[in-house]
Amino acid sequence: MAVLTYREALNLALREEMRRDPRVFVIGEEVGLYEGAYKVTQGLLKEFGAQRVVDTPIAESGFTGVGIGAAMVGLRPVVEMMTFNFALVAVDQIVNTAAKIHYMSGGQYRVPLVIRGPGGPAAQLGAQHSQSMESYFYHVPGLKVVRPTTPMDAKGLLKAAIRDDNPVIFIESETLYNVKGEVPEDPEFLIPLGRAIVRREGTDVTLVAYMGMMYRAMEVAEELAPEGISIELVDPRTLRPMDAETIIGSVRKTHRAVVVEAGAGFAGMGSEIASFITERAFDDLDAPVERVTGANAPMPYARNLERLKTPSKEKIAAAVRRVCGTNGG
Amino acid sequence: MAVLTYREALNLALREEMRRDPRVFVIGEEVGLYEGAYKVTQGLLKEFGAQRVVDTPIAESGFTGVGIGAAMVGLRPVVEMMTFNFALVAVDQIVNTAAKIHYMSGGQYRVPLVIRGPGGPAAQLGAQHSQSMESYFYHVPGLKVVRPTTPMDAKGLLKAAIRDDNPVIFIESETLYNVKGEVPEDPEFLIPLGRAIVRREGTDVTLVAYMGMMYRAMEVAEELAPEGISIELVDPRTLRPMDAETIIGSVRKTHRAVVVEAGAGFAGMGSEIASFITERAFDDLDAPVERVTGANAPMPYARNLERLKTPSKEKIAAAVRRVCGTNGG
Amino acid sequence: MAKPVPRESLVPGVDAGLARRLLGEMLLIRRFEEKAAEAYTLGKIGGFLHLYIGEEAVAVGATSVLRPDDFAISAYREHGHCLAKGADPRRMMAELYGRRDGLSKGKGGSMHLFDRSVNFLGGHAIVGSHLPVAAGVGFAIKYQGGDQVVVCYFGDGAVPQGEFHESMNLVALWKLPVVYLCENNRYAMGTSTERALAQTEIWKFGQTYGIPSERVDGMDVLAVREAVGRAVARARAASTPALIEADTYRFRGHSMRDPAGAVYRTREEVEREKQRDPIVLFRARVLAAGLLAEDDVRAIEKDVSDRIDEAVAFADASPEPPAEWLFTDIYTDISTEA
Amino acid sequence: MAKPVPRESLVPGVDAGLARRLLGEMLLIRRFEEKAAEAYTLGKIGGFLHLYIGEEAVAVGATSVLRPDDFAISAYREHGHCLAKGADPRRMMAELYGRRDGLSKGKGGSMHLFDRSVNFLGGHAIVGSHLPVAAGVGFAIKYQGGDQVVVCYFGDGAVPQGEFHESMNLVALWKLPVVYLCENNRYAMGTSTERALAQTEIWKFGQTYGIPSERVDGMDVLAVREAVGRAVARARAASTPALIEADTYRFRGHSMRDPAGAVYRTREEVEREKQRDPIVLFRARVLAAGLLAEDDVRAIEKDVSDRIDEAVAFADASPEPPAEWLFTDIYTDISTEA
Ligand SMILES: Cc1ncc(C[n+]2csc(CCOP(=O)(O)OP(=O)(O)O)c2C)c(N)n1
Ligand SMILES: Cc1ncc(C[n+]2csc(CCOP(=O)(O)OP(=O)(O)O)c2C)c(N)n1
Ligand SMILES: [Mg+2]
Ligand SMILES: [Mg+2]
Repeated sequence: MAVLTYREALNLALREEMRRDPRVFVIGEEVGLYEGAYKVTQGLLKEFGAQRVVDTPIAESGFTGVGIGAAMVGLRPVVEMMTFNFALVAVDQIVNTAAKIHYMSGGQYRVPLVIRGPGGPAAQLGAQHSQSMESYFYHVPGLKVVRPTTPMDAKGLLKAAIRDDNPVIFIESETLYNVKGEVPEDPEFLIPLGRAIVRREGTDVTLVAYMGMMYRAMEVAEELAPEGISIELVDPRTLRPMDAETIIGSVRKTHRAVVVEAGAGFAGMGSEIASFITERAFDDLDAPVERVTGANAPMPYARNLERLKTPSKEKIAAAVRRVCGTNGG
Repeated sequence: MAVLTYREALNLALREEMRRDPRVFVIGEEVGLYEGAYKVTQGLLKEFGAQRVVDTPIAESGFTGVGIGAAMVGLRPVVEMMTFNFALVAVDQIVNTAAKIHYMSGGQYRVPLVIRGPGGPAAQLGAQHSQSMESYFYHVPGLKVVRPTTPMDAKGLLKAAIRDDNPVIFIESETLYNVKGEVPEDPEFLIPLGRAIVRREGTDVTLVAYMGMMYRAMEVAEELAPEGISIELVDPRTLRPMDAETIIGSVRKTHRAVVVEAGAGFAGMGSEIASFITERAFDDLDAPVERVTGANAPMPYARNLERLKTPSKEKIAAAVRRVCGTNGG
Repeated sequence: MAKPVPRESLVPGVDAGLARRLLGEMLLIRRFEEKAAEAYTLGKIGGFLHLYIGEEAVAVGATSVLRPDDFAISAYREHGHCLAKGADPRRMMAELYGRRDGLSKGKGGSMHLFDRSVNFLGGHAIVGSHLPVAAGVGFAIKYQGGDQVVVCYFGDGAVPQGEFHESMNLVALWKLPVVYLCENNRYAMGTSTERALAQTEIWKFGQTYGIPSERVDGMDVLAVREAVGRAVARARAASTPALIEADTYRFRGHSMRDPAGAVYRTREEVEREKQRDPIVLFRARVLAAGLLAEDDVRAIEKDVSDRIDEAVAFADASPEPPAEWLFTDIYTDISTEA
Repeated sequence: MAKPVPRESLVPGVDAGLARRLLGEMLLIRRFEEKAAEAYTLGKIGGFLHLYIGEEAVAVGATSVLRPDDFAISAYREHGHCLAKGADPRRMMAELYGRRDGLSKGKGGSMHLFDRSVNFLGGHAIVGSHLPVAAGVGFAIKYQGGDQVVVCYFGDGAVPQGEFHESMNLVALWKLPVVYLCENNRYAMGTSTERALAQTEIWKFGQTYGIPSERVDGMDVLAVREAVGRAVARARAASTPALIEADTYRFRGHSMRDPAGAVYRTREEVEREKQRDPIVLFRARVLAAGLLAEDDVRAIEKDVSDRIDEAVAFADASPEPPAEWLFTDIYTDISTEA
């Protein structure tokens, strides 16, 4: 194991897969000469050359389409969205073309494509640059959607995504790029898509979270332990396909669940997770599943308002106490 | 009251609002000379002229942006999407511009814009032309999202949408355009956005549905009545803002709920509705809320597969029986 | 950047074999679609059905200069392009019927024909969306060091869409072997090019990007063959993209739901354009040139008609796809609801 | 379709008042941003901060031919455009600080400046997205029978985006009074125009659509004034759109997070371009022409510097927005979480 930043883990995954498979190439804005707006592709141009590390004009729909076409005829493109906010101009390509070619062609064509880049709340970037973007994708049959929380996951899941024969939406986070963690050096280390992970065992309540919210949840778990509340932390890692079994399994044990999500709560990922928990573990539940979500507002620029937009530790802790019945609520 | 088709009701709403307010204009592909791909704008060019009934090239992002700009400086555009499937190429304009201008400008600018057109399952139009499109919009703060089920709603809600000062996504249905129903002739008949309606009173179970699924639910309600199951039908009408109160009120009475949705179920509208019912009426519920949703698959072309994609009456009835405990399930 | 190519009255460089092939393929497309229209009326085909009748010379002329390992991609009016590329009419008709033996197992339908065995990349129904995809195919060819080309058919209606511009820029900037072939039939549904484009000479858009661009008579199968031939040769040799505007016309409505199309164009215009019927013209030319005899033409007609009858019989006999197939082919590795 | 306008060495048609105004406004923008950069370093401004330093002649020259009731709209490098249009530097600085008295109550930030009182329509940070919005403003002007115009500023980086093309086509097709003003500073972040565009002479794109198009020296405030003046006059009189490419350069990095910008351009290039500093050049010209004296210039400098100090003091004194404002201005009629 090496200790790497999340950014370095992604970079290593790209490097290893590009070394292993000449069909893999990287394409997007500023990925080459500039080495990535967030430096995830640092050093790739030097190692692999301009044919495999392709700088593009600002034309997300165009170069996403290029990725799809290239994938249809045998390459394995990794398209970088400088941030996923900009993927909205390419959403038609992703939803109507990438996600549907395999089905519409009756299985004749495959689209082994990864679209990756940061998404989610950033630091004072305002309404257009600081959005939780997964909601545009996880509803769509034909797409896989990954949200890797740790450096280890970043590496293992990105490598699995690149080897996957389906279009994979891989959404990182600006605020996690500098997070450090242990990362296996084995170039065959993969984390299969579609498997959740229990990050912390506990007995009283299952807390489901990913990305920045998982880190916040970890702190809450530590802080509430002295109060005698034992929190089990489950990270779905892949939002589609969703590993409902692992989450349900945890809830059957703890009998309580809180789902945390950075994005706006109305009809977000938390709605789905809360729904399937309730449906499938209704008789095991001692309290209704609670959702703690981002405010239903665009992201404001002002620092104080921005802070209010995303779930705080206090809010998460309050929800945990409520489902545990230790606080009137 | 006149008996009109859903299409005629929409047409009348447009006509009345255009007569009332010279700032209202209609813009989109084939809305003028061709009188609408689905004839919703029939006769408008003749009555209001080419300045107010504007045919566009195929450039959804472009003409949606035109609508936004015009709305910012005082007009009240009604943008037609020939079908909402094509709105995906304009989703950035809708989400990043229309929905956020009011907030980002601190309330200085308003975007009184309606984007309307059919969406949802159509008849053998395949994967790219037959999708439930509301999921791209109802998650977005700043947008209002309407799905009008009946001719009366079509008229009253469209008029309210046009008079609303916010961007409103108004998704009709190809399969409902010929449905007939009573429609008030009063040109001041409006149905406020954000209010659900109880379409049928019942005592045993609340069935939440809209559009084609509401019609299917009505049949199920009739068919199960002889079995002694009394179904209350609630139609949200506006998905954002959602009238949770009316739905919760019904569930508190019936103690059971089934949510029906035509679109793919994973993280769909039904997830949100099931979630808030469970959260807010947990102690009133005698059974977990059931979701009956479209299959998690792209829409297939073949008639038999297409039929399987969308919830059947049998599936809805089975869910109702399950929550009522009249059928082992 | 050549001027419109003048119509020729002779058939230089065409031998009897080629004449037979070009005529046969155009006829195959025409008869296939006439039968499809019938089947639509009988309710055997559902959804939208967009006929290519009148435009056959474009697909046939263009494909005649392609190798089997070259690629083609199109929009939703693609029966002609798919047949010309070599797809089996039986499996195509079965697809239109939504049957198990269709090219896409009945899941795609008329607008989404794909045939991997002949490098036909679909059948795309969001206007403009397949233009960047074609650029990606060109990118892959160059990346892999191949000498194939990809022909991308699209309508005049795609030109005002942003992806047209993005694609032109990318293929020109990166020098990709993509031949963009615009079938300018003067209407996008009911909107004439005059009402949609500030510049109606579509080939001129290519010039700004430095893309070799020209206009060609799309009713003349040999003229199309020559123009596309030039473009394909350049693309194969030097990875040079091209934009070709084929001046053509659809004789039918936009789809079977717009049979007359009389609101946005006059009956006289349609009748006048029908005088340019590419099949009638080409048949007359090869007969006049003595390349084929009346008997040869009859034999071709007979052969085509037999193949189409077979296609219809095949489609009729093919069962519906099994229910489980709703959930297959969503992912390559998961075949239950996910 | 004019040729690039040659640089002039005199100041014909400029009186002392105008010279004072143009110089003062360019200086105001320059000093505003220098202070903003300082505040950013101090952590008083967060997020992205994109400086316009070096490009001031474009905003000032263009705005100098506009009426107050004309409109302007821009991307995220818009401090200059917003100030030139007449916004209060105090409220602008407060917005950058994220404070209650900011133009957008602190909710917008540097990338999303809006000022309705001076018809400044924002502040849009999705590259290319505001070009169609500008077309809509032009549409509304024409619809209402007004004679205003809208100037739409955008970077070279927006040109390869599809919405550039869609917008050019729509304004040309419908003849809308929109002046598209491309600030070609040769880079989109680290990507030079050569690496992004098959056609680097951006003004030429306008020609295909029949839009009067020209290139102008964007470091020469009078040249910009003249070119935009011509375009605005045409737009006002005959609703004619325009595409103007201003040849300019950003002296700083793309944003405060890219301070050097040395990977993608050389130090020599930056130094050479700094010789074209529009403020230095214009000051020298008006002094040489005897329009202003050194004392006048000093007085202008002093006045500007006072106004900026005031702006900073104002921003510093303004409180954070109250917590409830998270939920206001999402909708016009609902001010709780919905
Ligand atoms: C993005 C998008 N907008 C609208 C439509 C609806 N539509 C289908 S075909 C068509 C006309 C296209 O015309 P053209 O490209 O000229 O092709 P033709 O039908 O003439 O072959 C339109 C508007 C669509 N499929 N996709
Ligand atoms: C659609 C989109 N893609 C990418 C970005 C990220 N981005 C922000 S600014 C920029 C460069 C734009 O360059 P240009 O238009 O030339 O403006 P300049 O910064 O030179 O003023 C990029 C790529 C974005 N904001 N929007
Ligand atoms: Mg056409
Ligand atoms: Mg630039």
